[in-house]
Amino acid sequence: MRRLIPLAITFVVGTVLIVSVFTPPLENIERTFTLFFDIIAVFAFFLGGGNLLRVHISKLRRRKQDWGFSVVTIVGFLGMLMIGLFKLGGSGNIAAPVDETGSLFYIIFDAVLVPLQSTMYSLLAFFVASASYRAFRAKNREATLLLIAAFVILLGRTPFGTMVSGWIPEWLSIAQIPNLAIWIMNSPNLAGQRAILIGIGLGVISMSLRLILGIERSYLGDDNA
Amino acid sequence: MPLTCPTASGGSRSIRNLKPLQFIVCALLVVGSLGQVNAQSDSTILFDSAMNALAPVTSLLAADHKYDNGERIDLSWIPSIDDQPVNGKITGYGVYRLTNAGNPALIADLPSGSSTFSDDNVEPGSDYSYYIVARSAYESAVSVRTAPLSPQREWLNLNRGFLFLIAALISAAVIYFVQSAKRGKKLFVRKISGLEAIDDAVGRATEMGRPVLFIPGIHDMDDVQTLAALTILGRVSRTIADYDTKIFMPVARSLVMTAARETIKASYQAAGRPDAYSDDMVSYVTDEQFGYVAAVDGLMVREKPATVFLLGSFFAESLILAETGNSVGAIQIAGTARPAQLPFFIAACDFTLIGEELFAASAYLAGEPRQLGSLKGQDVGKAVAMVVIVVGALAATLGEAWDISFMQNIYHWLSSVFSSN
Amino acid sequence: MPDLGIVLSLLVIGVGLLWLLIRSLRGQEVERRVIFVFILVAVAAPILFPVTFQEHATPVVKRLFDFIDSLPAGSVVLVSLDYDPAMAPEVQPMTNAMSRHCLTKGHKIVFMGLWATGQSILMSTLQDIILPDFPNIVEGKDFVNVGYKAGNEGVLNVIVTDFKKMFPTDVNGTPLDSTPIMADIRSCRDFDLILSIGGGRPGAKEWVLFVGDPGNVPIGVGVAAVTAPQMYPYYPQQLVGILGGVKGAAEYESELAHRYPRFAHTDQPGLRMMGPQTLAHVVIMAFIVIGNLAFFRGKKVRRT
Amino acid sequence: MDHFALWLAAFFTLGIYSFLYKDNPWYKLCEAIFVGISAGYWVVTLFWDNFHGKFWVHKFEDWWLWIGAALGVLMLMRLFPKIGWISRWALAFIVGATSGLWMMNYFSSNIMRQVQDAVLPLFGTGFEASFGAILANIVVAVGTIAGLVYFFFSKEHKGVFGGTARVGILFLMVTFGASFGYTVMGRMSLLIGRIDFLFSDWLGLIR
Repeated sequence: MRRLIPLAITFVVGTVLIVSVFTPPLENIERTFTLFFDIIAVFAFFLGGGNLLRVHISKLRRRKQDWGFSVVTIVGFLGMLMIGLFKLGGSGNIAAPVDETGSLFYIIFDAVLVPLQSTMYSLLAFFVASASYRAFRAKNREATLLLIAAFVILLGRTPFGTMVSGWIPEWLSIAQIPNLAIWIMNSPNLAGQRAILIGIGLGVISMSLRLILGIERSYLGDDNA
Repeated sequence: MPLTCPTASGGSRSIRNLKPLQFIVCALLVVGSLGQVNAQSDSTILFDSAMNALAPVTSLLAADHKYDNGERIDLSWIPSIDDQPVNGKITGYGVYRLTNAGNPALIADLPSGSSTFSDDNVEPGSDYSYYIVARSAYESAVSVRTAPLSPQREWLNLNRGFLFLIAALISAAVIYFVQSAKRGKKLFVRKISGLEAIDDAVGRATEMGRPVLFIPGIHDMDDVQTLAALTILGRVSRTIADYDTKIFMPVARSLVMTAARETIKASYQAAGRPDAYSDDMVSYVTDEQFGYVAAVDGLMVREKPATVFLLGSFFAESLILAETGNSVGAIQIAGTARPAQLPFFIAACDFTLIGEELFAASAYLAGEPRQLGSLKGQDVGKAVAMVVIVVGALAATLGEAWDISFMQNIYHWLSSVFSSN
Repeated sequence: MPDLGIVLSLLVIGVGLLWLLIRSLRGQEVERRVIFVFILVAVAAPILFPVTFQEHATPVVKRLFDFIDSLPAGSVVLVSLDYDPAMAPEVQPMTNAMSRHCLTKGHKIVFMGLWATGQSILMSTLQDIILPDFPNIVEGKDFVNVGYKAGNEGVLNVIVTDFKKMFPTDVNGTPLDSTPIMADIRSCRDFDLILSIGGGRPGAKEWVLFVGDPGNVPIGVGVAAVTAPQMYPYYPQQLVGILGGVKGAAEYESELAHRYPRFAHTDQPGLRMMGPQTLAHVVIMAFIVIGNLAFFRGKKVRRT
Repeated sequence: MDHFALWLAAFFTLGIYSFLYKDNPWYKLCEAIFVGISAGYWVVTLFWDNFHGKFWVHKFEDWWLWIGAALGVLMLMRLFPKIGWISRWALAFIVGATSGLWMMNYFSSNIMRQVQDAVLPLFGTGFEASFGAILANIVVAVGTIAGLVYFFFSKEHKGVFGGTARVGILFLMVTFGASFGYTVMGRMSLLIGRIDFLFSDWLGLIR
């Protein structure tokens, strides 16, 4: 029973959603189920947030290495929670959206989260460089093509692309680096993307069917027995 | 939709592109064609418009919106001929509705130039009748009323017939091969090197006495890629349980945390070591994309995992995570169905599951006939897609280049079949 | 002084790369942190000591430039700023350059935005760019700012047939019907050109699908580099032109400065950012070359 | 206040960048603040948007929303080990909904749409296409087919089939190389933005 009911739920819910695509009276069920999901996610947050607190409090209790930082996390989490749930330090209007401009919640978001987000994001610039240094080596045929394509595009995005290939005559303008870069983006790149997208579509269909039909049930605690 | 004018060649062209003389001819043609459509009611008013009175809209049609839940009626009409882009008199149109032959009510104000309207505030079982009032600055002109109409609820959306047929075909292929594999038919599945490497990668972590790190992407359970990651987690954690390796799994969503715990616990039970499982293997960090990345980067540097799995839905963080993992010397197996992030995984990881391979992975790892059968079903879908592309492109090329109508028909038919979605 | 600075930084980078090359050829791998330092210097130096490179407008940019240039004076252009402060460094230069171009040609501009987080940008664009450069233009007559409306694609769906239904007044509360620019504008179809600048959703793609195609209005877009490849399929049928990333902005700026010398000395953030951008690209390409030389060298050594 | 925010932003920016050298207490502090505050931010946002906005406000007129809430409560049963297994019902609902929903979505956008786009006249109508366009069309068609062949699972990559699959992987490699090269530029602008902030807004070195 413990296994049968979840499998039945998955089967029924999945089938209804597939059928709804072809049945106008069921069209809105997709929206309803998405709403359910959003509501379940809020409840799940008790588990997630609770886990976050538990992990850091136990670090603090046992005075594990770096427990001081756990205090910072706990204070930050609970502080933000209080400010947001009780709408502290805003216009005092309880009906106003929690993130209205000028509210304490918004100010903290702006002063703390925005710089942290954009800096973390900008780390990519460094990692893009280190990855290309390591990965773009002509080890074999595949790697060589990867390298050449990346190099042409890189060159095409700088003024040097025009400089290096400016001598190529007009009738062979396709070979000028900036044009070549655009051609690669629009032709072989498009072909590769399309093959990947079609493959993904088929992969999703097959996996969804396995889940809905209960062939794949590893997530339910059944090792395909 | 721009106002169009029938032309001698049978096509129609936008009224804006017409020269004055053409315009007069066009206007006459419109009048003529209207006369044919709606001769009894409108002809007098129409010809009056050549003098001074404001012309109403003509050919007003109300039709049930096809293949819906009976919630919509579509109206279409030919705008008043006083509705011109240059020096037009019309300022706008009012749409009036009578419900069950009651009093008329204004339901919409439309700008000049409009020629269609969808009323989606109707319900099956009631009758609706419409008329339209064309307004100028000084006067207004009322159109004829449409006959009472009740919107229909359809149970099947036939517009999506081909979508249904093709989906059914592919699904049937998957189910057929699952069944035939179940009956013992042997199936060949090619090697997927990223998946072959999993055992070694976990073994390596065991030997080195270092943990395995599993990242299931940053999306919630409402993304299929997260589901794929969890099905793979089911297989990987089984190996981990057998080898008695340590796994840790920071996640960005509470629901994923719950599901992952369930999955790992089940694997440990199946391996006969339920006591070795602990909820601490999976922990929630934060929903915030880069906050999560900051924490995982820190964890990687401090815990130095021997093996890192990056499977699921990734965005900009893909490369940040993969490069940090690389810097601590971990073997990395990555996979995502987000084409924009694949290049970064290819560049920075040891093995990458490209798109479809991510979804096929758990079936492949299970090695069980029924699961492998579904992979073969998927290949049927690929074959269908390839045949359609080849046949379609050939037909299109021959048809359009040499003007062969038979080929053109095939091309247009295929196009229409695949646009039904 | 700036010249000396940039020469010095280039020298540092050049000598550093040479040192790396020699090391690599001897078979020593380069540490990640060294690469990080190079990137930092390559980006920071040209910001401190600005360098600009010559830019030539590529056809996708040139076509948009020429289109704006050939519109008769008095044409009405809708400029939609669909981005937030985080994305602004990349696309704000496009807004500046194209707005300047339009106003110089005597076109009228209607500014709007689809992003809640971009409202402050609309204001600052007007305060910092329009007013200082064009002291003689009059609000309501030469430009109007209708602000932001919530609803994403929904907004577009409405304004394609009725602009004033969504935007009855400008940001100051002045009814649009009373402004000379908007008197004759009923819907998006009445604009002579629509420019959408942004890089996320809703943005350029939605403008094409919800306004450009159904309304048959010419549309030009300026988008972040990451989004640009997705826009190419719409060019040239559905789009007049595309400015992609900082490079697109830089090309437009240089074309503008070339045709209208009065702009040669205004701030050109696109061209300014091309310096660090280009240098970083060159450094990355140099790393790729060095990596490969070292790799082949290593292979040869192993073989002999 | 503005001044404080400026210094705070600079403090965070440099703290995160310090990680590039190595892990250190400054980074750990930034990380702890980031995790704590952002997790709080998300609980609050989820609470107001999803719980309050989508459930609480409509709790009387839309009775079926209570089903969602009930499933949410089932999820919480995990907290009680004895009846923890009930939470699987909610999980099963989510798995079913996600697979059902996305199966058809992916089918129409990834398969139908892409196949439709791939079917086109290679030479244009009446040979009107330019040489470059024809070449591009052929390359796209061949590349798509070869790429699909690479993904075949149930056939060994041998002979002609294997050759085509190898061509397919070459196309994929060009795709990945090109996308990588293209994004480098956008990534650099982010760093330029941060450094610009440090130099001009914070230190005031430029203008």
